[in-house]
Parts: sequence; structure tokens; C-alpha cells
Amino acid sequence: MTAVFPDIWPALPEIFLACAGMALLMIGVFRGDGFTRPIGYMTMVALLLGAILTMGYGTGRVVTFNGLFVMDAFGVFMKVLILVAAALSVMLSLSFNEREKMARFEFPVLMLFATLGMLMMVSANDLISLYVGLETQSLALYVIAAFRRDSAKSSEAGLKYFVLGALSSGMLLYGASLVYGFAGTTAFDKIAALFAGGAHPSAGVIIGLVFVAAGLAFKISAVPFHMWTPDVYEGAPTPVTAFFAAAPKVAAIALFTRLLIEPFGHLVHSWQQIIIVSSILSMALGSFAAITQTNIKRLMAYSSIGHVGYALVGLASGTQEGVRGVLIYMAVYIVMNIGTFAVILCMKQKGRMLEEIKDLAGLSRTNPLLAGAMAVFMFSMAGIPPMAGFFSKLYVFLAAIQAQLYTLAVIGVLTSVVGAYYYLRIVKIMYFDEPVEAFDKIGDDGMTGILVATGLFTLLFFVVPAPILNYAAAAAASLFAG
Amino acid sequence: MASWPLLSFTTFLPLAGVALILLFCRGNTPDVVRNVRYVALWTTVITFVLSLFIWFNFDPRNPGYQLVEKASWIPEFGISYHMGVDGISMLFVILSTFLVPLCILSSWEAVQNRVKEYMIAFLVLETLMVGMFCALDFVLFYMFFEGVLIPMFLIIGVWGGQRRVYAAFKFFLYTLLGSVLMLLAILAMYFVAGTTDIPTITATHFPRQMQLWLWLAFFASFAVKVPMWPVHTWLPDAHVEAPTAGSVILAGVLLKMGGYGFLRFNIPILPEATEYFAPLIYTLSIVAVIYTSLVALAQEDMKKLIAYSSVAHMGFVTIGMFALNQQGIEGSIFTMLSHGIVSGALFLCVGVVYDRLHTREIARYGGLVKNMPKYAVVFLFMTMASVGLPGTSGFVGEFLVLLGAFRDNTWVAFLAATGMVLGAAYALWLYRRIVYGKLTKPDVRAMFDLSPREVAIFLPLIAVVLWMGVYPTSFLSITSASVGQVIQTYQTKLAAAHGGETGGVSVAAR
Amino acid sequence: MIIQGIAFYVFAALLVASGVMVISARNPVHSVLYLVLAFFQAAGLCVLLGAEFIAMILVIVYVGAVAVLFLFVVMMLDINFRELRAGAMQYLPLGGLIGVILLAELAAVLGGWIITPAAQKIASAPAAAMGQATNTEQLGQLIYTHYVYLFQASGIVLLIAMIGAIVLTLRSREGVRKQNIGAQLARRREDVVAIRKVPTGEGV
Amino acid sequence: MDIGLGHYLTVSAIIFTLGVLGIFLNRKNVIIILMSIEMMLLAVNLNLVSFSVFLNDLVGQVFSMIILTVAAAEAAIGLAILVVYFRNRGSIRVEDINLMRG
Repeated sequence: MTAVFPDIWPALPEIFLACAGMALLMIGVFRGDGFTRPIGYMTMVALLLGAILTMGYGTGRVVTFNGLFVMDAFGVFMKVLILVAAALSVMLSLSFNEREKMARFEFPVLMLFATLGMLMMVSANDLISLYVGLETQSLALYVIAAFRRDSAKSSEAGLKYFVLGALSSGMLLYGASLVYGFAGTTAFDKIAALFAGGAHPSAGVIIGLVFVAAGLAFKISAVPFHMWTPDVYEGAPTPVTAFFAAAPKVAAIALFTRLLIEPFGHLVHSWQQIIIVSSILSMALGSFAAITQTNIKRLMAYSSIGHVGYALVGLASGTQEGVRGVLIYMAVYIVMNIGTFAVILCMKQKGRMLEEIKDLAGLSRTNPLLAGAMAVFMFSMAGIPPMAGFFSKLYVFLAAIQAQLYTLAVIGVLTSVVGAYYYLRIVKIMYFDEPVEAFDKIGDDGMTGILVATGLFTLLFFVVPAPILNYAAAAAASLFAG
Repeated sequence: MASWPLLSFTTFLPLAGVALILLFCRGNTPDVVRNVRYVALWTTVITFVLSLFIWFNFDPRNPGYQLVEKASWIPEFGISYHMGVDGISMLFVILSTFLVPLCILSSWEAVQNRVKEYMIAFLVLETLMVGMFCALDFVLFYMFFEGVLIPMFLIIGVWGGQRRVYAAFKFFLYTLLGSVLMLLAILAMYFVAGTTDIPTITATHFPRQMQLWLWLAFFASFAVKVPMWPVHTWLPDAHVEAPTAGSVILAGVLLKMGGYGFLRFNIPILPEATEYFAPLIYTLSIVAVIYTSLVALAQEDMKKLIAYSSVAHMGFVTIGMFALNQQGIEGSIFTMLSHGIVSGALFLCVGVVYDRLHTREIARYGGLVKNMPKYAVVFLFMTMASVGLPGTSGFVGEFLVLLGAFRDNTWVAFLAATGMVLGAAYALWLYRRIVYGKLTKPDVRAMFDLSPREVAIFLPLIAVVLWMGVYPTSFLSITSASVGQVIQTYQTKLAAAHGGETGGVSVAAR
Repeated sequence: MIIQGIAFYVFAALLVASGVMVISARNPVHSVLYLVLAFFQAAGLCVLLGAEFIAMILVIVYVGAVAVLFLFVVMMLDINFRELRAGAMQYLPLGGLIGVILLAELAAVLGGWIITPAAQKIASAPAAAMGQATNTEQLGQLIYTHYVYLFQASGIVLLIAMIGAIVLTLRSREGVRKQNIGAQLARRREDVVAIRKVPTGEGV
Repeated sequence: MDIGLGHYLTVSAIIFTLGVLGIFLNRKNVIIILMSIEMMLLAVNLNLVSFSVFLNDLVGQVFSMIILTVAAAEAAIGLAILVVYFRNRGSIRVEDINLMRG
């Protein structure tokens, strides 16, 4: 057995992040918790550097580490999204953690490691590396969900997330073992080659695929595996919730997409129905269950379930256009979501965090900037043009129509009208209701910066949408070329 | 001048006003508020003047799109920034730019609360309306079409009456529900035509079965917008709760979006389905004309009455449009323009008394002719125009519509004419209850007549109504070429679809 | 062959039995002990299969580390065990039904398993013939070369687990006397010892 | 009495099912849930090892090793979270995990 030294350049961002994480850990250990803010900034810089390194990769498709790791334009797109989302989430967490007395240097470091796991997920080209990446991410996330260890809610959220996450990992693994046994390999390329000739898959592979899909559906909180989402979103500290709703979703969706398109792309008829059903249920649940919510974090949980449903519409079509839709959807979703959570993090009176939707009443009088930004995000999430959210929905439905999934598309737009109702309700509370006590001054330039940047992106996306759309198209094409 | 991107300038100039307000009008002192009002007024007046240049540069003999601007926007997906006007859309552009300054003027004193946001909402609304009539790309069109919901939602919800929240939600969700289906239809068309360019799609032929579905999807959107019976129920609520200027825009321009959509998309793009569904439109329109006129008779609230009259008038519009001949379509366009001015003016009339007494209940008024003679004259004039008295704009439009409908189907024309009689009944009765009678109530007695500002609002409206009524040719000559082309497209496509002699027969029957 | 069969059935029966006991024992301490037993049986099955290395680390990692960790936590939490088990079986009928269905489905699939020739051909890392190299040696050769990525990644996973466990549970309590070696070593004679000249006969 | 792959797979399927059941049946004690998760992973490992042997391919055993490693890490994290939870609530009854609706 001769081993060749693997080509490590495609994995440069991962290697860099791993080293940076360990270095930051060391710095933290030696300097103590008083050094948390600098470490937070350094983490952000490391994540952004990682994004730059990723962008410097180029476009070609390279498989390395004995077929375990793949890098292509799809990976570049998703990784940049994840890294930017993670960097913004770190930024959001800094003041919150100091205020809530949970500022410990491990927090940004764990976020960094979670992000590393996400990058590994995006680049996974083998069931084993898929699992390792997923667990790297999940373990770090379990910890930061329970990070506020003096809070019963936070630790309960951590426990719930852990138990259900571990259960889903177990299902995924059992499925992976079945796929391995019946296909004889764990490598994506080889699985794809096995079915390329139109070979009929054995029932074991299909059952394995179902188990794997169920495990991943847990991670993206698609119905019927969504039960943990509202509780975890409500219980976890708000910056953690913001992080959960953004980066891990993208990573899991990316992984899901690659898994279904690359190794199992030829079995599209076997999995398409499952995705369609899950997508419809997610969209419906996300719309209807959100209506009665009073806690804004729970509302965002249901909203994210709904958004996953829309992203799955693109995936269900199983075409290049569908993947393009998914990519655009996730890109826009992340920005809207980070922006919304930035607003939620600004909801505090006399230093106390508020989480009820009714606390937003009359915000347009007391803080027009905040209210304006939130209104932009809400209209965008409802998919009203000219906000960015309209374009993301446009492209997934485009794919669905092209794949002739008319019922799915019709149900999708109808649920989006229902969804519009609860997004509008927030606008109504901010603009039509009489003001209650004003919120504290934001007093954090980073937060204001994120608010303005995400708000402007969402509002003005329509002016020059072409670059992002083109990148997404190229990324989707790379997945189908391989 | 023609080489300038005139349409884009007109469309986006109001946004410059928004920028001015946002940048320079900070704070909330009375001075600042006054400045905000002036900035908004001047912006919209300049926009109106600019839009007149569109008219001057418009060649009425050319049936195609003029002043066309095309720039790449999302080239990979065949979506471009494509603007242009033809005889159908040009007058709507002018109508929009004409009404907005009047709206701003009318809310000069009525709106004291959050003036800055109010003006911004109106300026954004103007951009979206003008853009929608100019857009020649489906995605662009849809963006403007849907985007209108956002400022209108806020206008109704923030500055509206008692039940404003309910009305705003109803307005938003009803119209959204219709338009998302249209979005799917647009996407489906995109896959057949490979582009979302409206002229290209108009030239594309769609299979019959597909046409039926597409037609229904478009119908869902436009019927809600027009609004047609039975999906009109959002309109009375929205009108009643909206502030005066909001009602004016709603009745004056937003309802026309539906009619415009039918004319621009359903008829030329989907002729076979149009032919198939025309009886449906007739039925719904006639029910609308008669039923809503009867409902209007029973109203106690002035705005609600006028709102129902709008539904009835828009019923005429759809009847004329789906008569599918030159007179009918020209009549329906003319009715839409006329209704835009007249119903806008009627809402302003309501606004005048509402500003003084703060109630819209008809029974609370009476005998206004004694202490408000100028008002009584204006109101009378607009009521007559609404009824369709010869010499006013209302007459020309409704006459043409009836003529067109008569050529197509006598019964439809007859029933529509019945609606006209009912229309006269409720309009005149409203006038009688408000203006005539004894001036007994002390608070009504204390009401003062029109202020110079209000006169300044009404004068242009009266002038336009008279102009349209006395010399309609100046408007009809603009629309006729383009309407002719729409009909020709419709019939050619239909003939091609039916093929051979049967097609010939069906065209001849029209 | 017979001996192998008997061994399989013994291991399998004990494995299943201890598995049942893990989830049904009244006392969590007993559960942990049954879990240990189950791991031993699984290790036995691995030996039967010829995967000695996995069998060994099953015993070392699971029994030596994980199960002991469980035991430690169970003891530390000091839970009232009596109360815990009351009425636990009310969900048994439904749960049992689901379990039986799941099992039946899995069995239906797995029962019909045959190695497809195609699957066998694409083996990524074929095992060497008997006697050429031991199982452990072969695995070692693989994991440090072809699968070095996974090896490193699992290192990161363990690091995260370490950080996580520490950050969640380590509490620095006030008033606990601890040895501070750094401070001890940094102490100099001059800092702590003051030499005073005490005049005779006056006291300090 | 020929012991084939099917036998091994059946055993591991039973163990996996027991693990899943342990999670859903158990309403009293979170620790049992964590143990059930370990049992699920054990079943997966058995699956992988037997596939590996019968396919004559070592990848399965590599996979199994990785799972062992990760499972140990997962157990450590899980127990840490459990300890934190216990400190906050003084209980590890499953029924008590209800601070939030849902």
C-alpha cells in the first residue's frame, strides 16, 4: 500500500481554520476570560480570512485525501456563505455575551470549530467524511446551545438539541452503514458510478438512503423532523439562535444537496417524492404554526422551518436549475436572517432582553431605523418584491415549474401568502400600534453596521442581482459536471 | 429629448424626492414638516411635468412601443430592464403622475401625524405605479405590481380609520393571493418563450390547454385587483379605512392595474383562452354592475357608497374590454381614465367634508348647498360625470363601452345599460342627501366652504373632466392605434389557432 | 464451525438480553452495568468476525472510558432512583409496536442480502489475505495514509469534546484552597520575609 | 448452523431497534436515553464490521473506528450537558424537560 501525500491545497481554508482555532484556544487559555472580546474579533478575522482563502480557490473540481474531500464551485459558494454568516454571528454575540455575563473565550472558539465542521460537511465526498464533518459541527453546537450554564432554559435547550441530534446522527449512521453494505463503498463517486448505468438499486440502498435523509432532515429541521427547533431556538441564548438559524442550515442543506445530486443523482425518482412531501409539510407548518406564536424566537424557528421548505422545493426538482434556486435561496435567507436577529438582539429595555413580539409595538416611532430594517426583512421573508426574498422564491419556483412540479409550486405560493400574514403582523405591530416604552440605544457600532448592511442588501438586491445569480448558476453547474 | 431615458427619469424621480427628504429633513419640528410637504409636492409636480414630455414625444400613429429603453439586468435568465409605453399605457402614466400631486395637496392639512413617512410612502408609490405601466418585462412588471402593496399597506394601516388594520391586511392578502398565481404563470411562460420580455412573449404562441391555465392564473391576479365580483370585498373596506389620498390613488390608479393587465396580457397573449372565458367575464361583470349598484344604494357611509360605485364602473370596463372590438376596448380605456379622475375627485369631495366634520355617515350631513355653495357645485359636477352626463368624461367612455358590447351581444349591452340607470340613482340620491335638504345640524352649519387650496385641487380635475367629455378625440386618437393592434394580434392568433374556415367564421362573427 | 455457531448464538443472545436490560433496568447503575456487558458481547462478535482491533477498542474505549463515565455521572448526580421508575412502562404498547414494525422492516431487507459482485469489486481498501498482515496492522496502514483526513478530523472532534466538557462543567469556586504552583515558584524571599530590627525590651 | 452475514445484521438490527425504543419509551431518566444512543451506535458498528468482513473491504472497519471515537466524544458532551442541566433543575426526569412549550 503506497500512500501519496495528499493535495492539501483545496482544503486550505479548513486547515487554516483548524490552526487558527487551536491558536485562539491557546491565547484564550493563557490570557483568560478578560480577553474574550479580542478573541472574538480575531475569530471574526479568521473566519473572513477563511472566506478569502476559499474565494481564492478558483473553480475547478478537485478530489483529494483519497477521495474523501472534494472542492468545486458549489463548495466555494456554500463555504463563503457559511463563513460570512458565522463571522456576522460572532459579531452579534460579542456585546450580548458581555451583557449577559456569559462572555467566555471558548464561545467564539467553539463557533469557529463548528464552522470548520460545516466546511467539512460541504466538502464531504464520502459517507465517512460526511459523518465526521457533521459531528464536528454538531458537537460544538450542542455545547454552545447549553453555553449559558446558569440558565435552566439554555441547558434544557442544549439537552433537547443533544438528544435529538444524537438520535438523528444514529439514524444517519445506520443508513450509511446500509448504503455501505449494499453498495459496497462509502465514496460518493463510486456510488454514483454504480447507479450511472441505470442499475436498479437494491432495497437496502433505498432504505439506507431514507435513513440518511431522515438524519439530515433533522439537521435542517424539515418536517417531520422539526420538533426540536422551536424549543431550542427559544431556549438557546439569542446570538446562538441567530447562528443556528444561519450557518448550520446552509451547511446541512449543502450537504443534503450534494448527497442527493452527486451519489444518488441517478436515483432521483426514489427520493424525489420524499423531498416533495417534506417540503410541502415544512412550508405548511412553517406558515400555519407561526401564526399563533408570541415569542419572536419561536416565530423565527417556525419561519426557518418554512424557509427550509422553500429551499427543498428547489432540491425536489433535482435539476441544475433547482440547485441554483437552493443556492440563491440560502444566500438571501442568511442575510435576512442575520439581519432579523440583529434586530431581535436590539430588543432590550433597561438592559433586559425582550423576546415577545408585542414588545415591538410602535417601534416605528421610537426607533425608525430599527423598525425600517425589520420591515424590510419581514417583507423580504414574505417574498414581496422588490426585496431580495422575492428573487429567492422566484428561482426555486422557477425550478419547480420547469420540473413540472406544478402542485408543489402552487402549494408553495399559497403557503407563502399565509406566511405573509404573520410577517405582516410584525410590521403591523411596529407601524400601526401605539408605542410602548422605547428600547435602549443600540450602542454597538458592529450591530448597527450589520443592521445597515443586511438591510441595504435585502432592499437593494434587485439593482444588481446578476453577480450572485451567476455565481449560483456556476456553482450549481459544477455539481452536475462532476 | 427623445434620446433621454425619459421613462426612467419619470419613474425614478420621486425616489430622488425620497432621498432629499431622508437626507435633509431631519427632526420633527413644524418647519421640517413644512419642508417635507414642499419637497414632496415639488417632486411630484416636476414628475408630472416630465411625464407631459412623454406625451409630447409620443407618436399616436405608431401602434408599437415608444421611448423604449432596454438595459441588461439579469442577462443569463433573459430578464432585462425593458421600459416603453404605447397608446394603452401612456395615458395611465400621465394619470398617475397627475393624481399624485393632487393627493399630496389634499393631505396638506389632513395629515398631521408622521408626515415624513406619509410623503415617502406616496413618493415610493408613485415610482411603483409609473414603473408598472412602463415595464415591458414580466419580472420588472411583477416587481412594480407587487411592490405597490407595501406602501399602500402602510398608508392604509398607519393613517387609516378605525378598522384600518383589518382593512390593510385584507387588502394585502387578497391581492397577494391573486398575484402569486400570476407569478407562477409568468414562470411557466418563461419556459416556453425563453425570456420574460413582454413583446417577445406577446408574439409567442402557447398551446391551448396551457393558455387556459395561464389565463386563469392571470385572471386570479387581475380580477382581485380590478376588482371583479365576487372578489371585490376587500375594496369597500380598504376605501373606507384609507385616508382620503389613499382612496384617491386606490380608486384612481390601483384599480386600473387590473384592467391594464387584462388588456396587456390576457387578451393578446392568450387569445384562445380569452375567447373561451369571455362569457365568464361578461357574467361576472354584469353581476358586478347590477349587484354592486344595488348595494351602493343601501350604503350609509359615503366612502363605501363610492367604493361600490367603483366596482360597478370597473364592471363596465371589463365588459367593454371583453367585447373585444375597437369601440369596446377604447371605451374601457377611456372609462378607466375617466373613472380615475372622477372617482378620485369624488373621494376628495368626501375628504373635504370629512376633514371638517370627521364622519362619513351620510345622515350626519344635509343642506350643504346653503353654507358651502362652491362645494355643492364641484360635487354636483363630479356626480354628473360619474353618472355619465353628456359633456363629461363619463359619458364618452360608457357610451363607447355600450356600443362595443352591443355589437358583440345585445343582452349584455342591455343589462349594462340597466346598471347605468341604477348608477344614476345612487349617485344622485347621495348628492341629494348630502347637499340638499334642511340645514339643521349646528355642526354642519358651522362648516366653511372650500379653501383656496381645495379649489386649486379641484380646478384641474374639473378641467380635465370637461376636456375629456367635450373633446375626447385628443385621448382616443392616442389609444386607437395600439388598441387596433391588440385586436389584430388577438384575431390573427385566434384565426391561426382555429385554422382554415372555422377561424374565419369566428372572426367574422365578432 | 459448530463452535463458531455456538459462540455466535451465545454472544448474540447475551447481547440482546443485556440490551433489553439496559433500557428496562430499574436502577440506572444496573443499566450502565448491562451496557458494559453488551459491549463485551459485541466485542466477542467482532472477534468472531475477525476484526480484532475493533473488538479491542470496543472494550477499551466503550467499557474503559464511556461506560465508566456514565457510571461516574450516575453516581455523582445522586438521583432518587425509586421515584424514577414509577410508571415508566405506560408507553410500552405503542413503543413496542413501533419497534416491532421497524425491526420487521429491517429484517425483511437484511434477510435478502446478497453481496452483489459489483459491490465487491469496488472495494476501496481490500483486506489482505489471511496471515499476510494482522487486522490491526492493516488498519494502521490505512488510517495514517489514505484516511489521514479522518484521523485528523477525529482529533478535532475530540478537542471540541474536551473544550465542551470543560467549559460546561468546570466551575471555579470562591474560597477553595488550591495549590498555585506558579505563585509558589515565583515567590521570592524578599517579598515575604521582612527583617525588622526589634529594639530590645520594647516588644514588637 | 452456518453463521452468515444475515445473522449478524439481524442482531445489530435488534440492538438498533432497542436503542430507538429506549429513547422513545423512556420517560423517566435522561441517562437511559444517552445509553440508548450508545446502543444505536454499537449496532451501527456491528453492521459496519460485518459488512466490512463479508465485503472483504477494510473501509467499514475504518468507519467503525471513527464512529467509536466520535461516540466517545459525544458521550462526554452529552453527559456534560446533562450535568449542567441537573445543576439547574435538580432533576433528570424526562417529564421535567418542559420549560418551553412544544
